[in-house]
Amino acid sequence: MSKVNLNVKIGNLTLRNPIMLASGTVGYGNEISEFIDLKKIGAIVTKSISLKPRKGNKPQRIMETAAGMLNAIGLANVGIEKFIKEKIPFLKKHDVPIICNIAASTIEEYVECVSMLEHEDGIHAFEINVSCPNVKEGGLQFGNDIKMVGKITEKVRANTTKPIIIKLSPNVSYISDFAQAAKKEGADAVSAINTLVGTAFNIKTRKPKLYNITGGLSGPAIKPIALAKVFEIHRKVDIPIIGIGGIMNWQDAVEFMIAGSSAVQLGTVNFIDPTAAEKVLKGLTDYCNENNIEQVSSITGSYQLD
Amino acid sequence: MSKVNLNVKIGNLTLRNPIMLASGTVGYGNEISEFIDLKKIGAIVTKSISLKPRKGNKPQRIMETAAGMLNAIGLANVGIEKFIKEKIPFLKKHDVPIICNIAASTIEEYVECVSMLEHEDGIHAFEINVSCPNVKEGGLQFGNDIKMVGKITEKVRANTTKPIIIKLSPNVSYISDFAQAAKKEGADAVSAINTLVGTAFNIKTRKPKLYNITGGLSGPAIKPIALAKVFEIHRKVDIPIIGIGGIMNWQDAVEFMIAGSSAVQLGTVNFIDPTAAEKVLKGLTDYCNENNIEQVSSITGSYQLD
Amino acid sequence: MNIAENQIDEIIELEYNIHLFKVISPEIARKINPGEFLNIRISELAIPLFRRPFSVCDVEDDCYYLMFSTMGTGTKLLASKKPGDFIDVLGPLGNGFNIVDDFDRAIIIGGGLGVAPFPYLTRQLKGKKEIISFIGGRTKNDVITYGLENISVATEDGSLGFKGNVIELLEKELDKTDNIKSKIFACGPTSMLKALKILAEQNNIDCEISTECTMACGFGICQGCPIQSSADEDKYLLVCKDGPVFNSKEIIL
Amino acid sequence: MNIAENQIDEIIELEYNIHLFKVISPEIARKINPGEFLNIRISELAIPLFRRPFSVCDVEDDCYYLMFSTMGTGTKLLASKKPGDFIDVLGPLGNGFNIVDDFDRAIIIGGGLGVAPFPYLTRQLKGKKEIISFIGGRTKNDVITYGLENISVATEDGSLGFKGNVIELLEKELDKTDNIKSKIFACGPTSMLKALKILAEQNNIDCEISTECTMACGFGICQGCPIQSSADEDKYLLVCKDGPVFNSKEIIL
Ligand SMILES: Cc1cc2nc3c(=O)[nH]c(=O)nc-3n(C[C@H](O)[C@H](O)[C@H](O)COP(=O)(O)OP(=O)(O)OC[C@H]3O[C@@H](n4cnc5c(N)ncnc54)[C@H](O)[C@@H]3O)c2cc1C
Ligand SMILES: Cc1cc2nc3c(=O)[nH]c(=O)nc-3n(C[C@H](O)[C@H](O)[C@H](O)COP(=O)(O)OP(=O)(O)OC[C@H]3O[C@@H](n4cnc5c(N)ncnc54)[C@H](O)[C@@H]3O)c2cc1C
Ligand SMILES: Cc1cc2nc3c(=O)[nH]c(=O)nc-3n(C[C@H](O)[C@H](O)[C@H](O)COP(=O)(O)O)c2cc1C
Ligand SMILES: Cc1cc2nc3c(=O)[nH]c(=O)nc-3n(C[C@H](O)[C@H](O)[C@H](O)COP(=O)(O)O)c2cc1C
Ligand code: FES
Ligand code: FES
Repeated sequence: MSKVNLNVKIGNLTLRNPIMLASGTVGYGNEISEFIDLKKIGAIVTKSISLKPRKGNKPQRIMETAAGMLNAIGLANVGIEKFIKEKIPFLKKHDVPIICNIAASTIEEYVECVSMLEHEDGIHAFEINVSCPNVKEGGLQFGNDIKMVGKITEKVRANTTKPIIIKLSPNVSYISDFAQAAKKEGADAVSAINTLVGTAFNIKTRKPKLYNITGGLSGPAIKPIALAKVFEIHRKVDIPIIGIGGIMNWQDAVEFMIAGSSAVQLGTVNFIDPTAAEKVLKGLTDYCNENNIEQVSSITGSYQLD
Repeated sequence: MSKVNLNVKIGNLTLRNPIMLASGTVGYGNEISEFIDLKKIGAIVTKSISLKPRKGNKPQRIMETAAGMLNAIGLANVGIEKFIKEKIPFLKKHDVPIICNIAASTIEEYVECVSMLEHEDGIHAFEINVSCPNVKEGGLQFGNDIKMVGKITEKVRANTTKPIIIKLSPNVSYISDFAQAAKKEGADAVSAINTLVGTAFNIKTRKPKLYNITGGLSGPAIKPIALAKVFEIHRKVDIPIIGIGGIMNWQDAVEFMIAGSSAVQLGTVNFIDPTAAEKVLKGLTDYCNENNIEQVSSITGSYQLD
Repeated sequence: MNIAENQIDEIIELEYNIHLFKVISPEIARKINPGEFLNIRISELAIPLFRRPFSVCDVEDDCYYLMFSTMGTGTKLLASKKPGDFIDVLGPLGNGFNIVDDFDRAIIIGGGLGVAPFPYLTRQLKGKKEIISFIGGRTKNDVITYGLENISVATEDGSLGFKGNVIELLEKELDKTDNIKSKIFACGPTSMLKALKILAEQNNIDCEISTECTMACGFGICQGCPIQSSADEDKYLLVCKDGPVFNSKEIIL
Repeated sequence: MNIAENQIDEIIELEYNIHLFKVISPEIARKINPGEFLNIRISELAIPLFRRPFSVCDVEDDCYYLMFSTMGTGTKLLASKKPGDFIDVLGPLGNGFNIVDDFDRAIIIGGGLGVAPFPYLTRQLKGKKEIISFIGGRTKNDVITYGLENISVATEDGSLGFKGNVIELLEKELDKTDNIKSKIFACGPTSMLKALKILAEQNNIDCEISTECTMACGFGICQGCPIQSSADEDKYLLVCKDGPVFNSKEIIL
């Protein structure tokens, strides 16, 4: 059986394989490292880091929906200083590329965060979260405003030489327009998708089930939507795409690559099966071997529309 | 036990109860009338009618997803003439208010359809479908263009005295802006939501699973998203809302009403359980009785945000 | 058509992981005809969301039989049911085989699990018409002969009977046929039905085929199961309502 | 913590629809402490999506016990399992009760199914400490006394024991207590825990409570289970990782 080349290039970033762990779904890698060997994973994307620590929203923060979940964590995180001091050293030990996801409520804050991390050699790339649906400032105000997405990209680009990935909101009419804006301003790649805005009410109390009222929908329920967004970007914009949304197994990962993803991220599945990433990687490798695929990257965008 | 008043007013339209059957999920009422007593239902919304008959898309037209389905029927319908001649007489026999859903690829076509039906006394209202994701012309080009939605509403309004309901696309950043545009041009109500754009690929053949490539996602998977859209419109725009999306049982119907819906439509559930509408109506009535709710309409928008 | 909870009376395990459910329902047993089907809701939860269609395999007194193997989520869950459990059944649905026609010999053709409707058809024809059955599969493990009569077998790998596909076998046998008025009843993979349609029409034999496709509703309201009409280019027929059994001349495969 | 398929050895049905599963796992039986929990994936399908958390109810040799009643989708599916079936178990998780402290009397307080962790705690304390158990429920059908010792009962409708809630009962009994150094171990509805927290702190009794909330991961990666720290206004603790057992002074309910 021939050896598959699992490397993927995402702009200037080369990863040993296309399986990444999504922001906010593995914290800073600590707990999940008891279940999987981080050395084998393509990259780990940190929980969104903001300049100052954030306590996050009050409970109820999460709930289950049909084949999905709503979350309104509210970007709870330790803040950038503690991240540098405490979290990076741990991750460096594990020999896994770290992509630092950054959230902010002003352009200046994004820039400041990036600048503070620019010389941290443990950080391989930035994923700029312009699309968190669960915070009052920044979040969707940014993610749904194409000019703002362009401007954030431009300013971040001006302040780092590391690869930049813009994480796009799916809560828009044409996500490819946003990918185009990101590309134009120098982004190396886009991640698609973040969660979709959703809500739920308790019919006894008539109160929202989440303290934040609305939350972000993730999990298998959103997979068809995420695939359509990835496909739309792939058809319209020439930029590497990291596919995210409802991936539960290797078949889903392959489907996202066929639809146009250069790499994929696993999110919600980590909560259900923290060993999923290794299983997906094995399944993908076997798929390549069985189908005589020498370069995993050749699957990207290989859809057949006749 | 007190008798609940189930009547709801949707602009100029009064319905005996808020449970309606959604467009495209019960054809023209024929088959479903073998399972439920149409006399008991609030209203039936016809499959989208277009000026000329449409054959619809080639198969594969439907597929199952996690707690949802993708469809790309492509507005297969008998065309307006045959609808008038063959379908209206049947529905009139059943004593159920008919809301005629209209799809078109030009503004003129909408106007022509409405004019042809204006004097059909069997038709109680029009639902204007500006949001079908599965056709090349019209569909999302309209539904995602706020000016177009305004213009269509304006022209239709000028040509009918019957109530007009605009069926909105969820594939937009802020659905309330579209509701506002519809209201401004004289719509009596909005329906939310139509299906979300989704897709799926066969990982063996790498072909799309649907002939149309993308389809519309419906069913329980989309319920949280639909609820958030209804809630957004209710908070921002003063217009009656007909809630749609993933309703499977009476609890879901109540949740949609709490979130801001004056009435609801059942879609995908009709395929799984064609008796669902009667069950939902019974459950809703019992809920009112048990909670001493005298007017079902008082549930609308009764969320408690403290 | 009707919706009801039907109780499973008995489960019979055939060779090669084929399950046979004997289900109690005097209503369905009385009404259903060979080639018609039932649409079964396998779980109360939203996965699997759609009902799953199954042919009536046979009828005996107040019971009907279902025959299936595990393909995916739905059939796996169904296979975990026990005697005494209830299943949520919608039916009878669709149009079955037309056996009141004027013919003297029934040629039954089944590929793989496509044999499912034929035990019941065989029961109804037995003693009235001559029956010949041609059963095909990839290997001998795909050949199901339960409830059939006068069987010739074809396997693609030659592990049982004729080596080749079942239509090639039929063609070989057809050359020898006499003047007895025959009618073909077939069910199986679309590739098989396509080849058969050509053969039947070339030889001018009346041919009814049972088609398959993904279904949501099973009774004509979702428009999810179109099949091209050969009479009218602008028209799709619905597999669930106009079929699943069609005369081969009615449709384009 | 670890993920494994554990086999159900035996199922015991207690009164009032309480199920007791005896599950084989030498690893978990060896490692787990009273108050710790297991997060169980009940179906391979995406409904229910989340694992469901259950306290370890007891441990015997190579087996542990789970105690539950059917609340919704997950517990209903779990209740349909049979001896011999496997369940997908993640654990042991969380921090349990601290019993190495200096105390002589354990006051155990359980409301409804909140008694679940206490058979195991009782087993570990028996013979070493004095044990008094106060068990409450809405009616007598909610009172579960399995595996407990020295029990006083309170029901809100008075159908068994003291009429009132279990904290009122405790308060009444506390007045009578002597100078024996006591520690409270409690689990039950949040309203009960709130009242208890006040009572314990007023009476200066050390008090550990096991809290409950919706969980996705159960091991600290989703941040879905925050509970307010009383030491630091800007800090949430995580029920799954820092708890589920907390000293009542650590948290604000
Ligand atoms: C009118 C009609 C009558 C039928 N009668 C029978 C019957 O009597 N016995 C029986 O076993 N089946 C019958 N089928 C097929 C049966 O409905 C499917 O096997 C079933 O829906 C599969 O459900 P699942 O959830 O197990 O598989 P899914 O999870 O839906 O699919 C799993 C995999 O199997 C493939 N698959 C699904 N259905 C088929 C199929 N029909 N043929 C080949 N591959 C398939 C899918 O593409 C997928 O790869 C009939 C179908 C129709 C339309
Ligand atoms: C650390 C921890 C330990 C636990 N130990 C046990 C145990 O040993 N035995 C046991 O039976 N349960 C225990 N639980 C609770 C158990 O996890 C829930 O009962 C279970 O998740 C319900 O799942 P479901 O799918 O059946 O219900 P769902 O479908 O999730 O919920 C159905 C209904 O029940 C309500 N509900 C859900 N959970 C609870 C609850 N805990 N209390 C009151 N109402 C609820 C929901 O609001 C909903 O209305 C524990 C929970 C935690 C956090
Ligand atoms: C609990 C939770 C927390 C999340 N936090 C973040 C976050 O901090 N930053 C971010 O960019 N995305 C965050 N996400 C979004 C995920 O990274 C991912 O885009 C989304 O969940 C869709 O993927 P999935 O369906 O595989 O979960 C979070 C998702 C969940 C479920
Ligand atoms: C098979 C199918 C066909 C549909 N056809 C139409 C249509 O012709 N016109 C329309 O406005 N909506 C159509 N819809 C959308 C539904 O009316 C409804 O808005 C959507 O399915 C969401 O509701 P649900 O989740 O309850 O199905 C269709 C939906 C399905 C599933
Ligand atoms: S399956 Fe719904 S119309 Fe045929
Ligand atoms: S349940 Fe995930 S962090 Fe506690």
